Amino acid sequence: MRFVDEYRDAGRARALAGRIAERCRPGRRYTFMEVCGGHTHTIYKHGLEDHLPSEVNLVHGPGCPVCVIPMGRVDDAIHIARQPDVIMTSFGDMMRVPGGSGSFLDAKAAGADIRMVYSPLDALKIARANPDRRVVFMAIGFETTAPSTAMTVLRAAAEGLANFSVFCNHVMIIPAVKAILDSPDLRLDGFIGPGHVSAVIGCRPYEFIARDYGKPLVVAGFEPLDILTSVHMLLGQLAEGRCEVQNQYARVVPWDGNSIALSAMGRVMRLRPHFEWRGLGFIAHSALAMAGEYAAFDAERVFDLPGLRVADPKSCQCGEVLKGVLKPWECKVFGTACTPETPIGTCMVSSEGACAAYYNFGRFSREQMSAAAREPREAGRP
Amino acid sequence: MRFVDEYRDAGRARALAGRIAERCRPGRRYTFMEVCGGHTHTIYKHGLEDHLPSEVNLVHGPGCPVCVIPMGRVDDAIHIARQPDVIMTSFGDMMRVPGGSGSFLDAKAAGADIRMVYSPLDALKIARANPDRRVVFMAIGFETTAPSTAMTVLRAAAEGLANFSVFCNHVMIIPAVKAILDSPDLRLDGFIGPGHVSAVIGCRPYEFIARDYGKPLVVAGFEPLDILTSVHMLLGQLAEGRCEVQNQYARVVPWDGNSIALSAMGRVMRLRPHFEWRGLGFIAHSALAMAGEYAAFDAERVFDLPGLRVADPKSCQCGEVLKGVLKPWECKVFGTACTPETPIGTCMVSSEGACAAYYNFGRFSREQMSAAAREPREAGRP
Amino acid sequence: MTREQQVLDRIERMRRRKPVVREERITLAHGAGGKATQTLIEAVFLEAFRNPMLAPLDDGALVRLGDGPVAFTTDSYVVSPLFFPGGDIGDLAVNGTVNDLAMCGARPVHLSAGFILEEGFPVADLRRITASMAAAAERAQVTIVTGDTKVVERGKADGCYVTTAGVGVVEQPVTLSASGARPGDAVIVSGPIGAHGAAIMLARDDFGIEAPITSDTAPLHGIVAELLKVLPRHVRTLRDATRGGVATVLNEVARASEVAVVLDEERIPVHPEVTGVCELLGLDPLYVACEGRFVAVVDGEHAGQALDTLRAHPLGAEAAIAGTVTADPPGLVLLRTAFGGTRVVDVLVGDPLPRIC
Amino acid sequence: MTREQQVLDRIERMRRRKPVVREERITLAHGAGGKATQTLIEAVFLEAFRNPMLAPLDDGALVRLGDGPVAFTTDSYVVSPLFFPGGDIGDLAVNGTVNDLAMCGARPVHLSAGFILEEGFPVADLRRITASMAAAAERAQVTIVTGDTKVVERGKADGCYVTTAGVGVVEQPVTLSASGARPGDAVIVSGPIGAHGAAIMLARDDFGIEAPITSDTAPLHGIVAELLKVLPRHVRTLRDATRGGVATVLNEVARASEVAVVLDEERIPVHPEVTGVCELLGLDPLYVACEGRFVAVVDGEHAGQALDTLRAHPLGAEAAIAGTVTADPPGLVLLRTAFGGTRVVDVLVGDPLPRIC
Amino acid sequence: MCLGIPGELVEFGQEHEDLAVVDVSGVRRRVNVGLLADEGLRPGDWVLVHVGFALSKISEQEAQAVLDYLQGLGQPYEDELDALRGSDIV
Amino acid sequence: MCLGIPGELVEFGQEHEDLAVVDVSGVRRRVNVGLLADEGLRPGDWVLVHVGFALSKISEQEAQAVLDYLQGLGQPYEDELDALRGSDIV
Ligand code: SF4
Ligand code: SF4
Ligand SMILES: [Mg+2]
Ligand SMILES: [Mg+2]
Ligand SMILES: [Mg+2]
Ligand SMILES: [Mg+2]
Ligand SMILES: [Mg+2]
Ligand SMILES: [Mg+2]
Ligand SMILES: [Mg+2]
Ligand SMILES: [Mg+2]
Ligand SMILES: [Mg+2]
Ligand SMILES: [Mg+2]
Repeated sequence: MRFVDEYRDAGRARALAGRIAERCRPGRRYTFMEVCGGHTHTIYKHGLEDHLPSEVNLVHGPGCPVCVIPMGRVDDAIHIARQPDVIMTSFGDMMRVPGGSGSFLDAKAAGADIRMVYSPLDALKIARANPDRRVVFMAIGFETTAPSTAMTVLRAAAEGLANFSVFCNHVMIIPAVKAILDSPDLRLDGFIGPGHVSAVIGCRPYEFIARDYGKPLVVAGFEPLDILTSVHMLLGQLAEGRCEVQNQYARVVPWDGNSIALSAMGRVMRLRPHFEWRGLGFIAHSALAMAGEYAAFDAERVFDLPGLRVADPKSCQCGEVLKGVLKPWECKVFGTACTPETPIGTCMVSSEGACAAYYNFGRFSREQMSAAAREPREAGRP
Repeated sequence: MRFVDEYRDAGRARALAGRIAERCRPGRRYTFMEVCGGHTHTIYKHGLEDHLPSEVNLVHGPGCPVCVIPMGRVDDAIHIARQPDVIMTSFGDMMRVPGGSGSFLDAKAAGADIRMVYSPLDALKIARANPDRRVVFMAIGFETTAPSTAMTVLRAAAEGLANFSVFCNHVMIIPAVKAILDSPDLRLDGFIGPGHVSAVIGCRPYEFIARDYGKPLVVAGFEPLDILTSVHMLLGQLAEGRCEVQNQYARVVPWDGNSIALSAMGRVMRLRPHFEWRGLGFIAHSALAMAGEYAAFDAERVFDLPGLRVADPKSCQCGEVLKGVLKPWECKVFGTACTPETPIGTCMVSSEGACAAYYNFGRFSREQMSAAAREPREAGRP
Repeated sequence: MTREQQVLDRIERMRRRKPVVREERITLAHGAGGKATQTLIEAVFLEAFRNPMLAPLDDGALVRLGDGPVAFTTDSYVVSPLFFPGGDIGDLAVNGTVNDLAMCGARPVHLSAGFILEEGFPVADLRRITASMAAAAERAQVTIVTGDTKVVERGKADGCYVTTAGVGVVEQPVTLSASGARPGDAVIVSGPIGAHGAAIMLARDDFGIEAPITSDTAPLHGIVAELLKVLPRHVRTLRDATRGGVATVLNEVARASEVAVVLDEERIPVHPEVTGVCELLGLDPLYVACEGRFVAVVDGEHAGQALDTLRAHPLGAEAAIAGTVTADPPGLVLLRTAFGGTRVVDVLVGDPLPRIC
Repeated sequence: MTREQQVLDRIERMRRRKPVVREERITLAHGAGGKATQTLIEAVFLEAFRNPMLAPLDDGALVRLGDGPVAFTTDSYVVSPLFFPGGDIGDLAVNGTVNDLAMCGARPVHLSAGFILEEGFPVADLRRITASMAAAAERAQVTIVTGDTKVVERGKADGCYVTTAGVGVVEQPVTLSASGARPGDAVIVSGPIGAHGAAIMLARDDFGIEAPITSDTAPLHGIVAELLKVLPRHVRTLRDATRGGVATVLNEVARASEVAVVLDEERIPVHPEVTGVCELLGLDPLYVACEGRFVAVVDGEHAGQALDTLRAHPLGAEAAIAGTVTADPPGLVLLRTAFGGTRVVDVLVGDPLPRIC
Repeated sequence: MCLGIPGELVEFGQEHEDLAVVDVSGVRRRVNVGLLADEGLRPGDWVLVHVGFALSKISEQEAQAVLDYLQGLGQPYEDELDALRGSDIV
Repeated sequence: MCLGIPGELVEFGQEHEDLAVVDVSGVRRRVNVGLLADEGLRPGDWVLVHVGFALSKISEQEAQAVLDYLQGLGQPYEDELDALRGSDIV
């Protein structure tokens, strides 16, 4: 595949790994946070850590929209889905996210009409095909996804579709990163910046991180070589005493972002004064609601919602994992009470959640896995 | 079973058969019409003709409500059933009755929500349980059934049920009998009167038959001995030169009928100026519609109906069968093109239709069947 | 020959013609076990799969596997409701397949079980069903050795459908077939008929009727083994009287054997409550399904011995000789009514009782 | 031992504990072939029916009937849509059961077929399905010898469900089982994976994706027979990689054999269009179903011979040695990624593709 | 269609006055007795049931009259009948 | 969630101007290109697809730049790589 396979080449990775190792000061520990869950997924899926020297430590950030949705919002969505004339539409990732009493999957099994869609436009298609039903799109995602929701609402408005609305849970990455930077218990050397969010917002919004907090940030692509390259670039900044925002992913990310996307978001949505993030608590100006002009498409106004806040389970340490303070396996319930089949925290649900990625792909220590992968290779070969 | 088994006794039947044979003048042919399809069913189901001498010839009348419903009314009912929010309810007998383009069963297979009920009250129950659907009861039947429909509508009105209506196809037996009496091609010696219709209308309405047409009539019960007894009574009147209305079924039929039933019908329904009977054509004042006061429960007003008249298939001779002019097997398509699986005429649908009863139960000549039933009895017995 | 007789002969010729499915769409009648089902099976399934083992359309197929003859059968169970007085879909699915093997003269040995579950189906109900399958399997001395599970979206099933298949060994040489009946044979019914269908109908509660009727579902391999032990060479045909009831089974026999079956209404065992339900709903018990009763056609001279053998078994205590086989009129079932008349007992048309098994 | 290692060991102990169904209701995940399916099967079905023939949970059961060993299996087919590029529910139902028998080392001989039809289903579609079953049966040299038909009300099925069961004879003594893999063995995949699941997904048209992908449904008895003829004693395990894909099958092997399976991402054959679909939808081809591919675990020393044999057969032209078996870590499947890393390939959680078979 | 079945009234309904329960050979069904409001129905009475309504109260006396009429006709045959019945027992 | 896939624009839609078709390894999907209205897209251009929308036009030049950067870093290893690749062919 073009723009994919080139960035998954093992030879190039090995070469780069050598350069990375060379850039590490022996004995020093470099801790970088990959903000985006997509990066977490890539890291584990490709076994990227096998190419990193032990000095480099990647911690997983809050950039998984499924992982940060609070239980109360899931309950509200299920409440909507349970209305007899409603078809709830949602990305597949949301299906297993637990609210205070069960997930979409449970609600579906109990009779709610909840359908997976690939695109918000598919939800619109369902709305057109079912004029006697109310079709709701469960909108989640960062700035990457919010423009698609906005474009969909604009189209619904243009068509005068009366039976479509959006339950808006879009969140914004900058306030979350800022919250992490303000958190006292964190020690980070730099950030791997979210590539696809940046395709929308560009690179400028990160400048305060380098300027005010003194942390370098490299906006990175999602192929494993992109991430390795970004690590190499971060180590380069540290080695040379620079502290900048760099764009490793320039093939996709314009420095100034996508102005059409930003203006669509601006028209259809407005900033919420504050929004709860699972594990991180309330963060000011960190999420989007539907703008007043599009109230007819706002599920929060179309439906009466319970709107209850549900406290996270006591045993859940997602907050610490999302802030990179704990490694997934350091959570007390990881892999025992909390597994992908029976997630307690949301980080265990999405394949981009740090806990799920670690559980599914990386559950064995690197040493043990590499040993296993090495040992019999030649034995069984003809 | 009380009031049932006593009237199915083979010994009593054989004794009575002897008395019947004694009352026949050798060589004379006695032709009696059993007006009611229930009688037709009994005759075939119990093999009653085995007890009748060859002089007595029973012909089957128009008293099967399923058999006389014209195709256009079936089409109208299917049109209603096809409306997306409608639940059509119907007695099982109606399910296979062909209209101009298929039956209820076909419409159901194609997606209409059509449900079998045992009682019109069950349709009411369905209406209560489905407030967001329009529930229609396909009302068919003679005066036996019309009071039940009327009582059901009165209850719906009392409850203020807004989603229930009746597609009224109730017909009346007296105009049909009169049409048969006026038909030039008929030669009858007397009537076996419909017992359950008479439980409602009583025996007086038949008096004109004896008085004006000179034909005796015996209102008969539905067990085989009831019918045999009625034949005996008719032969008695003929032998003695009497011509009266007699009530063989006095255990159920009061001479004056059921006044509550008659008044319920009178309140809820009104006479139609004329109504089409399948095979018999239009008969004046022969059917009931919903009265204006109950228009809200009248499916003919609630729904827009095509109301098209559909001509009977050319090959169909149901009219002649219903008038007793032809025996079922004398119809050219009987048993070949027209069978219970593929009925052309309605007499082949209901188990009370003459053609279906004959096809299902009596398809072999009496002689052949009796021979078969006699021959091996002792052989196989231990 | 009279004109009436000519007409009747013409009709019989029609009825023997190759069956044709006229409908464009499947209706409930195609699953009711009567004429429409037979037509569908012959015109679609038999036509497509035509082979000598399938052709007899018996309860199961006799096949050779390695050395010996093996019986092989399957049935899907879609009964509604899933739980009913006297049983549930689980023991029904085990007993039904055990019985089809028994009707082939085989000793049922192993069963497979395929489950189609509807999203949202309570796991507790599934446990209840599997427990009752396990109990039924133990009672019938068969092992469920392989299986499969599928889940379909809500609204694409009715809770739980079960398909069992079974294999059994044929240990003594018997020739059982619907085509084996001969004039002079006796027709034995193994017990009171119609209880299963009536129980399901009441359990469905569509008609507001209540009666103390429980399903007759039971494994018949034991009683059949007794019968075949005593009369290995004199039993012609065994059929469990499931969908379509005794009437349908006997029509199959009459047609396949080209004989007439003459039943005696008074000798057909029916429990009074079943009669009551049938009267109320205008049904004929001869068409109502059993799930633990069978019809045996037995050499007339050994009918008494057969009856004694059956009555000695708990499942056959009310067995009865219900009729006889005659040569004419071939292909028909006749009934001597209690009233002293005679009538045809035809194959079921339509579907009086949806989803009884 | 590090703290991380202690945590990981504790987790492995958890994973080996007796499975428990926690859900109150069946969800689509219970039918997806992954973890939830395994848990349901072990905690409900195996628990209720417990017996030594069922316990291995192989593709079919090996039973003794009369003299010889016989393989017996069943599967229900609920695929949506019923017709898809490369096949339909009919040939799928025949091939699937033929393949499960082949995976037991048996020669498939006879099939049964149970149909659950939805009221309103077009008879023409049923004819099309039965014709394709007949053609598939002929191709696989099996006979459909017995069957059953049920009809359910509209809205209680999805057109047509088919359950096939099959019996086959085991003609040469082979010991095939998921528990037979040993360190040093080679893992062979018989051809490019994931085409069936991808074809179904596209045919369903939920995602607006189009690609020239056809289902790989095919009968595997022939190619398997070739392999077993050449290497009767060196093939340890055969599994068709259906629901849950190659990943799930290999997890079953790793767990049952208490070995590790180490796959080599670059050696796993996947057609580029299948890769494209997976990339677009965020799926992993290792979990996407095949219906005409199998995984063979073969003695490492004979892996080359096995590969040559498979490649000589039209259905194995693209067969590949995709990995090896090692002793540690027992019960796990690992993948050497094309990128040069290593990761765990776990059992599927959830249901990415509803109703592929 | 005009199917009517005799049943014995065994209970009057709680829900509303028109509801009663009839027994037919041990089988029970709820019926509406509104059409027989004038008859002063009591448990033990028999009624004719049609599509869920009691249509008529059955007169035991009239029922017996028919049987008596038949009895009168059939006397000469009674002995023969008894003989026949005897032979029917298996 | 932020999954984005590179695809080649192969066709512009008939239905409305924002519709186009992308090809990913021979797999085609309709995407909305409304967010790239300013880019003067043409068939043959590559875009990043996210939830049915083209989010960004991919720059070949920038893509090559990364590879060149890696190439520069990796030169000493190239010979070893070739050897390794050779040994991988079965
Ligand atoms: S293991 Fe579960 S509860 Fe703990 S941090 Fe991870 S997702 Fe949250
Ligand atoms: S055979 Fe058919 S068409 Fe002819 S009279 Fe009878 S029902 Fe009518
Ligand atoms: Mg059977
Ligand atoms: Mg059968
Ligand atoms: Mg069977
Ligand atoms: Mg059966
Ligand atoms: Mg299976
Ligand atoms: Mg398999
Ligand atoms: Mg299997
Ligand atoms: Mg199987
Ligand atoms: Mg299988
Ligand atoms: Mg069957």
